[in-house]
Amino acid sequence: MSELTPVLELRGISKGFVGVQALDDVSFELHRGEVHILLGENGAGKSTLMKILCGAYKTDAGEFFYEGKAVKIAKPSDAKTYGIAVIFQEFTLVPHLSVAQNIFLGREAKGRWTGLLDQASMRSQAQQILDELDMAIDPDAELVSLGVAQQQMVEIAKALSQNAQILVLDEPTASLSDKETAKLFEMIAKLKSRGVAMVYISHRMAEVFSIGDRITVLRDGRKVASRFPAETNQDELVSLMVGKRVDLAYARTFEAQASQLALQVENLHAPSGVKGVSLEVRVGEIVGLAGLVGSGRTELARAIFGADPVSSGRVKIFGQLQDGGPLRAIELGAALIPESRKSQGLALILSCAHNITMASLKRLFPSGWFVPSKNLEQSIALIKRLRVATPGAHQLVQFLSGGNQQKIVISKWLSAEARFFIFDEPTRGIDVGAKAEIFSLIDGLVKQGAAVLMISSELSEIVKVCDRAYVMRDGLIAGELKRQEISEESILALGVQDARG
Amino acid sequence: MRVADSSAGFIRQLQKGNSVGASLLLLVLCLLFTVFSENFTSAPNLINIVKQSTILLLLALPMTLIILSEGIDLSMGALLTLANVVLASLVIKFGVLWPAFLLVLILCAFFGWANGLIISKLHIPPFVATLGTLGIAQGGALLVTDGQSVVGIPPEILYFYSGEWMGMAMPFWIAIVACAVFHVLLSHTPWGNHVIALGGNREALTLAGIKADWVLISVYVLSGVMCAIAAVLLTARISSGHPTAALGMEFDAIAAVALGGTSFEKGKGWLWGTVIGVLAVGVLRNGLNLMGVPSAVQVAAIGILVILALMVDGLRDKQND
Amino acid sequence: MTDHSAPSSNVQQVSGWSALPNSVRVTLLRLIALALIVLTLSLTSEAFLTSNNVLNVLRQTALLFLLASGLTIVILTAGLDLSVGANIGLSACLAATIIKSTGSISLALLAGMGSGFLIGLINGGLIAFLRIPPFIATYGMLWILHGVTYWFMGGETIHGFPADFRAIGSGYLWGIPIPVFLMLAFLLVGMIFLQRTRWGQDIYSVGANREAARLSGIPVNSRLVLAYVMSGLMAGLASLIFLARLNSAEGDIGEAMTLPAIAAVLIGGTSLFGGVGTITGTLIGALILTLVLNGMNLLSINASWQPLVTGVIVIAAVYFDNLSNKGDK
Amino acid sequence: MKAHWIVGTVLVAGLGATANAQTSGGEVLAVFTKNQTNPFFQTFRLGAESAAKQLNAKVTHYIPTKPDSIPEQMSQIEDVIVKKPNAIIYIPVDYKAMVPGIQKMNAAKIPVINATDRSESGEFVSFVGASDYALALESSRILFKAMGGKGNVVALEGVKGTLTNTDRMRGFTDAVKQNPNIKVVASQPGNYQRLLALQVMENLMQSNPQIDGVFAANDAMASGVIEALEGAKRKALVVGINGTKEGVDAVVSGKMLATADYGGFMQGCLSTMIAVRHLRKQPVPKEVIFPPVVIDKSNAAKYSAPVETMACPAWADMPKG
Repeated sequence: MSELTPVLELRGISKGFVGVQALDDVSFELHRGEVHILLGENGAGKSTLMKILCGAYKTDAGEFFYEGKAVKIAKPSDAKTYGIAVIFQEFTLVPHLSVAQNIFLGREAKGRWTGLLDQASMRSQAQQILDELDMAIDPDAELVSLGVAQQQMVEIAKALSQNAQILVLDEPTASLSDKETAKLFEMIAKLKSRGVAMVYISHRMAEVFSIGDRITVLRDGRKVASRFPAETNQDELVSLMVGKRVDLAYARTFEAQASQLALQVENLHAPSGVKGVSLEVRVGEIVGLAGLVGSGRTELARAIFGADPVSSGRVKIFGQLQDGGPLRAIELGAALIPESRKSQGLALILSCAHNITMASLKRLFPSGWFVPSKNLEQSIALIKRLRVATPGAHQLVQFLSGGNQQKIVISKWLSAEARFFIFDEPTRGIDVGAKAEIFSLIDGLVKQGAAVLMISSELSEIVKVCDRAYVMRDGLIAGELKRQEISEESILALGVQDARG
Repeated sequence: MRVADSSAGFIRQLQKGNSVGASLLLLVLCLLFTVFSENFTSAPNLINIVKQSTILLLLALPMTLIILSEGIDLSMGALLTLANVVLASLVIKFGVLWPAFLLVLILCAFFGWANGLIISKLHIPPFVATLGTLGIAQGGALLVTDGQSVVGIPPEILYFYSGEWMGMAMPFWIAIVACAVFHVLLSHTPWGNHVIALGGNREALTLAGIKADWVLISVYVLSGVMCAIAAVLLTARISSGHPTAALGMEFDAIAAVALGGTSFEKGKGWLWGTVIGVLAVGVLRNGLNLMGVPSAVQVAAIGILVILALMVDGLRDKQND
Repeated sequence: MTDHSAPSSNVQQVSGWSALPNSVRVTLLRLIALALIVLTLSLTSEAFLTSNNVLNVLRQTALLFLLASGLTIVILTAGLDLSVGANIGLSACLAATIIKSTGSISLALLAGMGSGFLIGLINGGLIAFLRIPPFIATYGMLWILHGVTYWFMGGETIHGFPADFRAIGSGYLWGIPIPVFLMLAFLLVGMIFLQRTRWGQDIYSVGANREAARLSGIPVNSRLVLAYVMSGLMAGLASLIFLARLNSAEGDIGEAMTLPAIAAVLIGGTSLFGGVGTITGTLIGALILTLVLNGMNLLSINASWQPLVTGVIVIAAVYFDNLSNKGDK
Repeated sequence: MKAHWIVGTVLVAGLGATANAQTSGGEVLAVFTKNQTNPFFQTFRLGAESAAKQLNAKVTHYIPTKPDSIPEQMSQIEDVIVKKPNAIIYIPVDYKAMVPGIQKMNAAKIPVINATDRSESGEFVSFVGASDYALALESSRILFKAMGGKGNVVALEGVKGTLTNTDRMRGFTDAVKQNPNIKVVASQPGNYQRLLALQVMENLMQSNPQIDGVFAANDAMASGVIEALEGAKRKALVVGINGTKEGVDAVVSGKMLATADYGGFMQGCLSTMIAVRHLRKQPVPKEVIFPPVVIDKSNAAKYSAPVETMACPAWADMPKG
């Protein structure tokens, strides 16, 4: 790295919200043609720093230097003038506009005097960018018709179309398949050669070391350290992130033997994308469900739980036929901890107590007569058992952290005395510290005679936690891995067979 | 290269079944009435339908944009009534239309601006804000006229409703121009994309460097402006100002927009669907009048039309979601 | 909203206004507003605090509240019911016809409630099973009900009912108008249903997050139908009180009540987005609205001001709610 | 008196048959009334149907789906003109706002009989109605006579700005002038609606402890007032106008002092007869104003027959103004 002046430098950046100091005196340098990895747990201030970079938030203190000159970045248009573009995890795309319209939102090409949209030039420019990134996407297609991965690509094309000099990528590979991730890395390399500076936010160690030129670690809003990849290793980075020496993830003792059959799925077909799946889960087991994005794992989980309609095949829970909707599954002792907590798992504007007993009112109050004090007792007992950090059972769930919200969802199912749990990406959006707690919780469930089917995109989690694992590909089971056969390579091998061919 | 973007758009929207319900019903109604009442398809009657639907159309067009931006405007009917009585009084005082129309235009634009302000800056949900301003406009109309209707409109104002130009009735031309302007605004200007983005993903708009609040306010100002234009037509039609002339018309406009396939969330909608919705209601009322169907049945028929159309769209959504 | 008095475990007490749970704040805010209005009115018009006027205000509030209470439950599910006014029209006319033909009051009460129940059932069916947006479904039903009432009544009015039937509308018990007792009964039923039954809790869950409720095993469709049936039933019951009160039935008897009822619910702090709101709030909302209109009558302010003032109150109520919730963010 | 009517009708039917059979029957008449809910218009429609049956003409009713909706009645006029009925019997929703509609009917050369509300302008074959002024004057006089010419009186007005309300209140105020020590303590609008009149009366009773008499501009408001009085356990003499069944019953039961017969049924009969006679080239009067007839305890029985059973009297017996 030559000692040129950095293309962008932030000095002494601080930003606080009501009672929370999100960023505290953070300085950060970015050089041309460099991929600067930003590592940190959720709540470490990464997303706040990003929002400041793109002008969405104003800073409480600190200065910005663009190529050495002091500048002001207070609103999105400022960021644009300095060629800063941010790609968020929640896409900033409009469902019912076309791809071209999305890419040029706010920068539409207009006829000089008419002020009307120059549809043709917008379409051709969009096509050109898409071709450059060799994405097979029709610029006229309505966004809502594209898959998640394609939408991610449009998001990136949108940033590049602003011939951004500085690109901020927030966990871009979270929902990309390996093929697409490889293509993304190629493009990053191309951009590096063009001198584009990139801030790359991720917590996937493999990525950190494969494309990172420099790594900065944030913890609790403060910059903890800056390293070159060569100088450091995974363990040191994690300890910097978490602050205390902790073994990487929760290591599970596998002594429990499987007994009663909890789930039997026979040749299940569902219009949502399940094409004939058979599997089983026994009490005392944590069975992993691995596979790439779009391989149908969530669809399978929702079909088993009765959330989506089933076209053929059979599902049995604890030996009884699951032929109804979620209510039937719950009666049979099943539980679904959905992928998106906020939109499917919780009622954010209601209290913890209300959420915890939402699925067990019939059991707690068979007569229909609701006793608030009993409801409160049940909630407080579970809040204590799962050590949920909340001022009280009346606190609205929207004010809890990601990890605590997930605990509330789990308490909901414990209150419903479920004995077969389907976890869909249980640790998404949860910081490393809380992840370990979630896993110990899951392990506790299994030890107390429950069965768990766990969907996860983190291969390391599957390896460390599961007794057995199924790998799905295109709506089918590609293969089953026994305990000793499970490894990141074996999962990838089954998951991406045709991709590699 | 595409031949004509809008025609492809038109067909693409139809294929997507955006407002199959309304188009189907419009077709069925036309066939039904052509058979059952001989002078339904006569030229004067068809012109009648267009003339009678124009005022509702002038409200339904901006209402489409408002609903596309995930808002709603309950104050339109009351604002149109206020504009009607103020326009009538001013026209009588000035003796000529234009200065009066200008003042009414400013009044309505200000009213729309106030709606937009209350919603964006005071963070009050559009339903509540416009329910409140509905009362304010309604009260204003009563206060201005003290309950009396305003009479003595100079005859040349009537030209806008009953006059003709190049063989077609004036309202017809006004309707055509309004549809064209709104089509261009919505599908051919950056502003149009911003309105859809406001409903689809407001965060995306702000991050694209556009002031979402201003887009929202501009939509409500446009709604006010259209009320002023509709007021000219209404005043010409009833040759007077009446303190309750158009109360409740906003609900008919919202129904026409929903009939046309514009949904209440996520900025999904189609301008021409609304035009079909307005025509469907106009044809129904006209046809039933021609057949001399008892009024009680007419009243129920409108409700059934709305529910039937939405059922068709509802079931279609169910299939493909 | 569950009760807010119980002890909580590891509590860092955040003192002051924002510590109170939201539902308490909403109610407190309105009680203050209510007190202010009563104070100003009693100072400005000597006729205000007379027992006659107080009873008069209570009776008028009762009529508005009976309609608004059913609506509250519907709005809690993030829905809307525009057909309540027309529901009253049809139910009242049905009941009136039955009283006139059979003379039996119990049958008439049954007919009124029955028709309200049926209308609610149809509304619920359209919204839950046919997935028609509530605004449009109930707007369509509004027209259909009017059509049926006009066809059924043919422009006639039915008037003159037996004294003991009319008592439920204009009679007194221990010096208090009977509709007030019915208002308290509706209040109690509403509170018990929402706070003390699991179906009430489900209503809040469905309103707050419909998909999460479904995935928690709550039969969302049947809860929605239940909400609209209750709204229809309460409108049916209210129509009987209207009938008794007016001693005659005509087509558009309840038509002018729909928007004020929605206003009362909004002023009462129930949010249109569902999941937040209480029946007591709606009662206070109805009281505030009626008091202001009564006050304007007593001060013989031109009647044209009434819609204007109602509009301002609706906006002000929701604005102050936003302010008081700002503390939480 | 009743028997005589029936004989008369038979005579006329016979006469009608032998009249020069230029258009001996089957005329199509369009009857426009204001709304579905006011019983007065229901009696008018029944009168028209009964007369049409006698003269074997055909009657179709056009009633706005939204009560008293000006734009809607305008649309109904435009639609009906397309069908070219032989004659139109027309009660305008608003006597000033509907002038363009009447001009359209005249332009279409369709004979129009104006009934109940005298329209401000437009050519009519004739006008049939009662004098609101005279009716109000008579019923107010009876009220004040019963009050012994002194005491506090309250007036419940109809819909502000309507012709009927202006004339009726003029009649009331003239009657007050003729009784110097009658004191009008309050005059508030009840919009001809029962519920509103009831609530207004309740409020007025608070601020006026002593009310001896109440003048209500129509029977519906009168019954609202009676309910309010009973609710507050107070006594007062009440008079109304229109002579609807409800009003007559109240007079019979003694709750109401008197009402004035607005003659809905008779106006329906006469205007239809005039229309048919005009079409059959028979002489018709230019204007028929029913003499004010007050219904009090003495003659109430005669008027309490249910409307359905009534039949139009013969042309000869009709009051010819």
